Amino acid sequence: MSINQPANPGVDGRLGPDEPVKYKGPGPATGLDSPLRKAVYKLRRDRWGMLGLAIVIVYALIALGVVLGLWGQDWSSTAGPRWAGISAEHWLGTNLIGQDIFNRALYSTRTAFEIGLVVAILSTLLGALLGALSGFYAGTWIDEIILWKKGVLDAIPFYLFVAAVAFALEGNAWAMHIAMIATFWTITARLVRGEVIKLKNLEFVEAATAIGASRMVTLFRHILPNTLHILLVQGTIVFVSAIKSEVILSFLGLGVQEGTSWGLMISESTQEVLSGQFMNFIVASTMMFILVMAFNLFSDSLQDALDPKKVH
Amino acid sequence: MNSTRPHILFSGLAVIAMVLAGCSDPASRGDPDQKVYRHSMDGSATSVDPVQASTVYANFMVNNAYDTLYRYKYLERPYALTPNLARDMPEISDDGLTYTFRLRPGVHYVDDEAFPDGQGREVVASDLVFSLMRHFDPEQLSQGAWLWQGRIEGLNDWGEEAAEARDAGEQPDYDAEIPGLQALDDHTLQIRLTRPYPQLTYTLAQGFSALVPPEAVDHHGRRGLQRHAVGSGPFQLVSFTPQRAVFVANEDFRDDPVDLEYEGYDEEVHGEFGLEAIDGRSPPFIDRLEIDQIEETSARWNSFTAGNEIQYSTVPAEQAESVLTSTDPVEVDARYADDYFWRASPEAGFVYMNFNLDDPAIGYHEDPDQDRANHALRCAIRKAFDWESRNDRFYQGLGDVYPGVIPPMVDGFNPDFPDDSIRRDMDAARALLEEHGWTEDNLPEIQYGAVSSVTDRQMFEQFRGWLEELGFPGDKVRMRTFANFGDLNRAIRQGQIMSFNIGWGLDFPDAENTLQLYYGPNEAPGSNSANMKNDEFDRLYDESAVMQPGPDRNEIYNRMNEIIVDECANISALTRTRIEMWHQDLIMQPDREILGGFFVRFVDLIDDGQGGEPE
Amino acid sequence: MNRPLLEVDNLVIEFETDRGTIRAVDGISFCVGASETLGLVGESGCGKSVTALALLGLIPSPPGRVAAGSIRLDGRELTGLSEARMRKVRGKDIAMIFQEPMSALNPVFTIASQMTRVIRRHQGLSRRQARAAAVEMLALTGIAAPLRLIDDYPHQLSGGMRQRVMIAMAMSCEPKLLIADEPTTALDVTTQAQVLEQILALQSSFNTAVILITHDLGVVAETCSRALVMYCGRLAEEGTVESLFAHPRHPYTAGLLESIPALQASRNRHLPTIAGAVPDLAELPPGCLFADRCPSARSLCREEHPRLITSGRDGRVACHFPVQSREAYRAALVQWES
Amino acid sequence: METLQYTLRKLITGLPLLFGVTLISFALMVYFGPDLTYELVGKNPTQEQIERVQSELGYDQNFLVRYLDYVREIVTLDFGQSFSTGEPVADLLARTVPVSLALTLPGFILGNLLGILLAQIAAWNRSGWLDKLIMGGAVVGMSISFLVVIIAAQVIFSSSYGLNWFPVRGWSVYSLADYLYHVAVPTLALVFVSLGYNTRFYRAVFVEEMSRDHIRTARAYGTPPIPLMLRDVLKNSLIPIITRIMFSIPMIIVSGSLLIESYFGIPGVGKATFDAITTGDQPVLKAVVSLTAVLFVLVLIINDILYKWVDPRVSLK
Repeated sequence: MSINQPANPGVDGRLGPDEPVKYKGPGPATGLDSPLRKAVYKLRRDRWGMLGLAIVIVYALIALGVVLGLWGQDWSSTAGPRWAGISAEHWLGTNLIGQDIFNRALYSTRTAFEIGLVVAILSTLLGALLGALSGFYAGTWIDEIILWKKGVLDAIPFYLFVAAVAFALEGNAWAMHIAMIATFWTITARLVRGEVIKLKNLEFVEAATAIGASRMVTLFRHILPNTLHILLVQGTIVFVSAIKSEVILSFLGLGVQEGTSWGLMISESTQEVLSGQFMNFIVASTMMFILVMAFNLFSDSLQDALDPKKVH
Repeated sequence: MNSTRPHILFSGLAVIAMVLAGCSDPASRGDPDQKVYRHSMDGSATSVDPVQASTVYANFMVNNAYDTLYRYKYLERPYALTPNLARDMPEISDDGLTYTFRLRPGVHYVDDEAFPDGQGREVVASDLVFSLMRHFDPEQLSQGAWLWQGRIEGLNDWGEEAAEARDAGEQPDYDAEIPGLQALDDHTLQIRLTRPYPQLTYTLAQGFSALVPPEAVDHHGRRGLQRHAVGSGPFQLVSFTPQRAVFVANEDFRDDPVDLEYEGYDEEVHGEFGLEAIDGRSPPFIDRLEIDQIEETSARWNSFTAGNEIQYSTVPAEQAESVLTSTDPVEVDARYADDYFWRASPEAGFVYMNFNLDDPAIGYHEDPDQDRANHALRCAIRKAFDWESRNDRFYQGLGDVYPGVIPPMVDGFNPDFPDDSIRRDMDAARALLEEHGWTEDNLPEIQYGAVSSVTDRQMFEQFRGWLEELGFPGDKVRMRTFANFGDLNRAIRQGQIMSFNIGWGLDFPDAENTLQLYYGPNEAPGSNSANMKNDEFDRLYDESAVMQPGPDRNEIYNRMNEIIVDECANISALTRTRIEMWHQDLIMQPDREILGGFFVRFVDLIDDGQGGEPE
Repeated sequence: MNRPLLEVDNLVIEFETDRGTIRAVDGISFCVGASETLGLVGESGCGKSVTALALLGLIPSPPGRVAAGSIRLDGRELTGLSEARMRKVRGKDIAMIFQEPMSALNPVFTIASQMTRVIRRHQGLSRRQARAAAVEMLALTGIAAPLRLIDDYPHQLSGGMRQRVMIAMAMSCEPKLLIADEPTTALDVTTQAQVLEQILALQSSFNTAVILITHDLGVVAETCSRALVMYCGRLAEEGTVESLFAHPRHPYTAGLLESIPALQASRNRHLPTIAGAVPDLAELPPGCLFADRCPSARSLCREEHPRLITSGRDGRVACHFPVQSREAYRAALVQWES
Repeated sequence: METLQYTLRKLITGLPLLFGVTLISFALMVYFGPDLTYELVGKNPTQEQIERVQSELGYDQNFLVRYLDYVREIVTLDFGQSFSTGEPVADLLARTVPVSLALTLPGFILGNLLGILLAQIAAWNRSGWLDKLIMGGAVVGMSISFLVVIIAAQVIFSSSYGLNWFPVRGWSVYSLADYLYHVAVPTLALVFVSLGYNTRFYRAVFVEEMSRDHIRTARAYGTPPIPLMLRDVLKNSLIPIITRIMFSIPMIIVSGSLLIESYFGIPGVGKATFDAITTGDQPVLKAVVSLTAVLFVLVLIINDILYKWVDPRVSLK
């Protein structure tokens, strides 16, 4: 046994057993030939998953609207009174310094998507790249180094690592993103590595090698695309993890540095709830809960649809 | 599979053992017959060594474990000095350069293994010589050397020799004779200054100047003294962690009966606290002093209101809403006023915002026109600053806002100082910008440095809101966040931050201590973090620095204050007010300020044998 | 003939899948007499293992369920039985041996632990007695030194040994019916024969009825008196082993027989397999399910589902146009292929 | 003997991990970490004083020298005293680690036990309404931020706006009653937040295990549900369970629950470490980092030994 154990239950705890087995129903499947079409078909039949997707799309539209300047622009104005209640002017009241909570919640949607997308895309790409290299060169020094890096990162407590990165970067606005990307890739890499090791012994890969495709072409043209289902699912999981981590990091003062976010709103609320001011807390945590929940539902059904071995 | 049982049993025991180990030490609860005062502080002292007594918290520890030549009177406000270890106030030569101090004879250090026979020896004048020299020994990492830097004849030279010795790996020569710092005999000390320094006596009331016996430094080392004290103060330190300090009364503390009237007792102000009980008796009155250092406001408040834990606390900001019924004047809700004594006490210091005048975008500029425009810009920003709102949102409306940097609690405060620098006037601000050709397009980006915490961020966003009203585009007001105060402090001290909020705690009740914040030679990395360099100001500072207190000096102070305001070097100032509360079985008037830390020796408890609440 | 030990009547087993409900077993009826050995033959996926699990009430539910039919053991209805009562049947009245001796035993418990648990549960013996019974049973299955291996873990034994342990465990409560699901498939040839012999020997000494599930007609020929042939969850043909081998009536049976190498007269002839694939259970065609692979299928076969008809003395077959003889089938096959 | 040899071998192979963890942490936390200088120099320092402090703090040395110093400290297990408080690092750890353990263990144990229990119920009722209910609850639990759980728990249980049963914050524990009083709300929050993840994870493990042939065998021989789930399924699932639990242990010991400790103002090791990072208290950081690395290697070893203990097929090669 090596240090390459499923070692990081921290990020989302979804490390399943290595080889989940589904019930093998009688009769081989025919009819739907393309796995992708089949996945889309399955996905569309999953009501909860579709509900999740619909909610995610609504949020994405909200975020897009903020980017386009349609709404949520007045998030920083301090013109309102302190801790105003719900009114026509301030739909969800104001915070300590008179900022409109509704506008801040909308603007935070954009922040959440920015963090989620940046971290999900980059960490998944990094995980795919390193996982693929590690799997393709399994047993060589390349693999060893990548495994070592993974082991080391898994061994450092997550929040301490992020804090250290944030301080090392002296409050840089991207410190949080960088720290998350630097830790979240390990799970993706582990999954991709396993898949690549399996795939590289399959016929079509051997065939590709036989017709003289270079190793890199084989890896990136023939093997990596076949790990797409892992990458998609991991992407959604990382997205959720990133949004959730942001809240905690913002509370610790390591999170969002420009603009505002649900995490910052919830952090503000930590100083308010004991004085009986709950608006910031309720609005931000509800907005976030719905998005995370929707993403979780979507992620689950995506996993069901894409991964034939998924345990139901 | 039988073997699993012992395993489970074992792990169960292990868990219980760990849980119990996680419990704090209950032994400190003490004997019920003792008078115990359980104080709380809102921050942690990081050291009890006088050379590092730079914070309120550390000073509090040092004041109680060690002796200083002078202290502040218990009740008199504004703060007034009185002899402590010294027999009387110093004799000062006519040129103001030579100070002669006479120490009380017969004062002893507490017993400690540092002394040859374990018995505390007498405190002598050469101990103060040694204690001040320590500040100039680089190995000791003094945080207080700046108080005497270049002031005492020969002390700086000795410091350089000490540094050379340390670099060579040798001990510096603490027996060397320093012309300006001499023990004439065991009880007489003479200090000769390089130039007059009227604040010298004040510095000898600071924890930095507490008397440490050389034996203690030899025996415990600098590191040892961070957590262990060998002093002659009213209390003896028993144990110290960053969470809790425990003292017991110093049995041999000198006989020094309290003259309540001399200490500044005023029936009207102090009448309800029962202080007459200590008149004529000799401190300390309590047997044991426990100080819980609890940064968590709610934990402190809970512990205080629980009744049997800490007996003193300040009211946390988030509780102010429910504790206070009015902020002007301060009124406490009967639920609390019935159970506790309380006092609204202004801090000995203030918060303010500085502009970095070395930054050409907002500060001094070679081009006179640009220089004037920058000046106008600073003044406009100051006019846009809404002190009322700042006070209301962040200080529960309890703060005291005044122009300039001379706070009300020091001599030299001018109540008639024009207050237009703290009055918000958006029209005038906009007009000023327009007059100097500032437009949305050519306004510079305002960078604001702060620690990444919720409150700092909200303060910034409030500030940005005001600037937006003034006409700044929102993206031209940016916060540069720092992960911790240390990094922010470094950036400020290196002149990298354009504007920032900061606070100042008085080291002594003299406006010199705050005016030096704008004295040119104190520029970065010194405490002149605005990097103001004004020739007239510097000249006046030099002039006033050698003057004894009095109306003449106050006039100069007033002029200097005007210069700061005219330069628009800062936006100032607000002195915060804290509500202090204590249990009614205590006989005391507490004071959490660095100047007031001497009060604990005067604390007594109503002795009803039960330790319960009084009538 | 006495009342049969096991009567299965019109058993229907359905599974819910992503693509709708499928019938894994569709209306099967059969009997097993006391101490009889019945072969259950078919390709993998034809429903034979599902049938066996149904006898034990172990259809994974959901997604599966016994939709209709009855299973009676000694005249006692098992289908409606509560889970708790059914557990008393499992291992005691009906025991089962599985295909994979590698995985069918729990890897983290010793042989002794696994066997004594079964024995104690059904016979109420003490730990010590149960252990003695287990040792005795292992000896009966031809394990030379049972005391040596009883405290071993399954992975320490060879495949043949493990299957013997499995048999010992099955027989330890002297069940009335033993279901052996492909008991020899995973073993090498020499071991196969030994294991089969062991089952038969124990069967006769304990008077147990056996259902032998296999895809290997050779095994059936050697061990069984009667056999059922299943195809796509339905009964294709039933009969005594002699008549099935001599006169297969269903083209599927005939096809299976043709594909047994050992029974081929001439070894250099090419070995016929049954062409085509099993139909998708979710989208079953009307008519005979074997029609697409059948050399003698006619239009009727694609329209109407054939019903079971009696054939011979006590055989049954579900075919519109039963095979007349093996030669006739071969001829039809040659013609169909070309 | 086999175990001992294995342990020694494994310790040696753990060296690269030790090296990596200490190097990365050292670089991030210590070398590029916060600068304590200006905390220590006083109000109007001279340039020499600043340099003196920097040299005292070791900032003037190059990376390699400082790292090697660090390695020497690890080998001699002498990390000296905290820069900020002068407290010996060993004392600091001895004071804070037990608090963290006492704080997080009940929640950790309960969270895992309840997770296993719920997962067993869900797995046994797979696809039934109970399963759907439990798994639906798990998704909801997973979707709520830890911080939100903590705030909500505090408002509900510890504030005058809720039940006001427990202390808002703090940790003044002198007796078992005090302990239960202070640990209740943190435990509740910890259990709530971990339960969703745990249940999902364990259910997946159990469901997979239940599809194994030997479980079918056990059922075919009449094993009742409770022994089946608690003995056959659980024991065979122990490897992923042990892995998950074991690898959480270094995190618990070293970082406790940073969030709980920060929010409830509890002087545990997580808070102490975090404070050390924010203030640049190098001796504390160095000790904690090496403790983490060593614990991690130990966990790897113990983990493998436990594998062997629960699964006779595993050999320590």
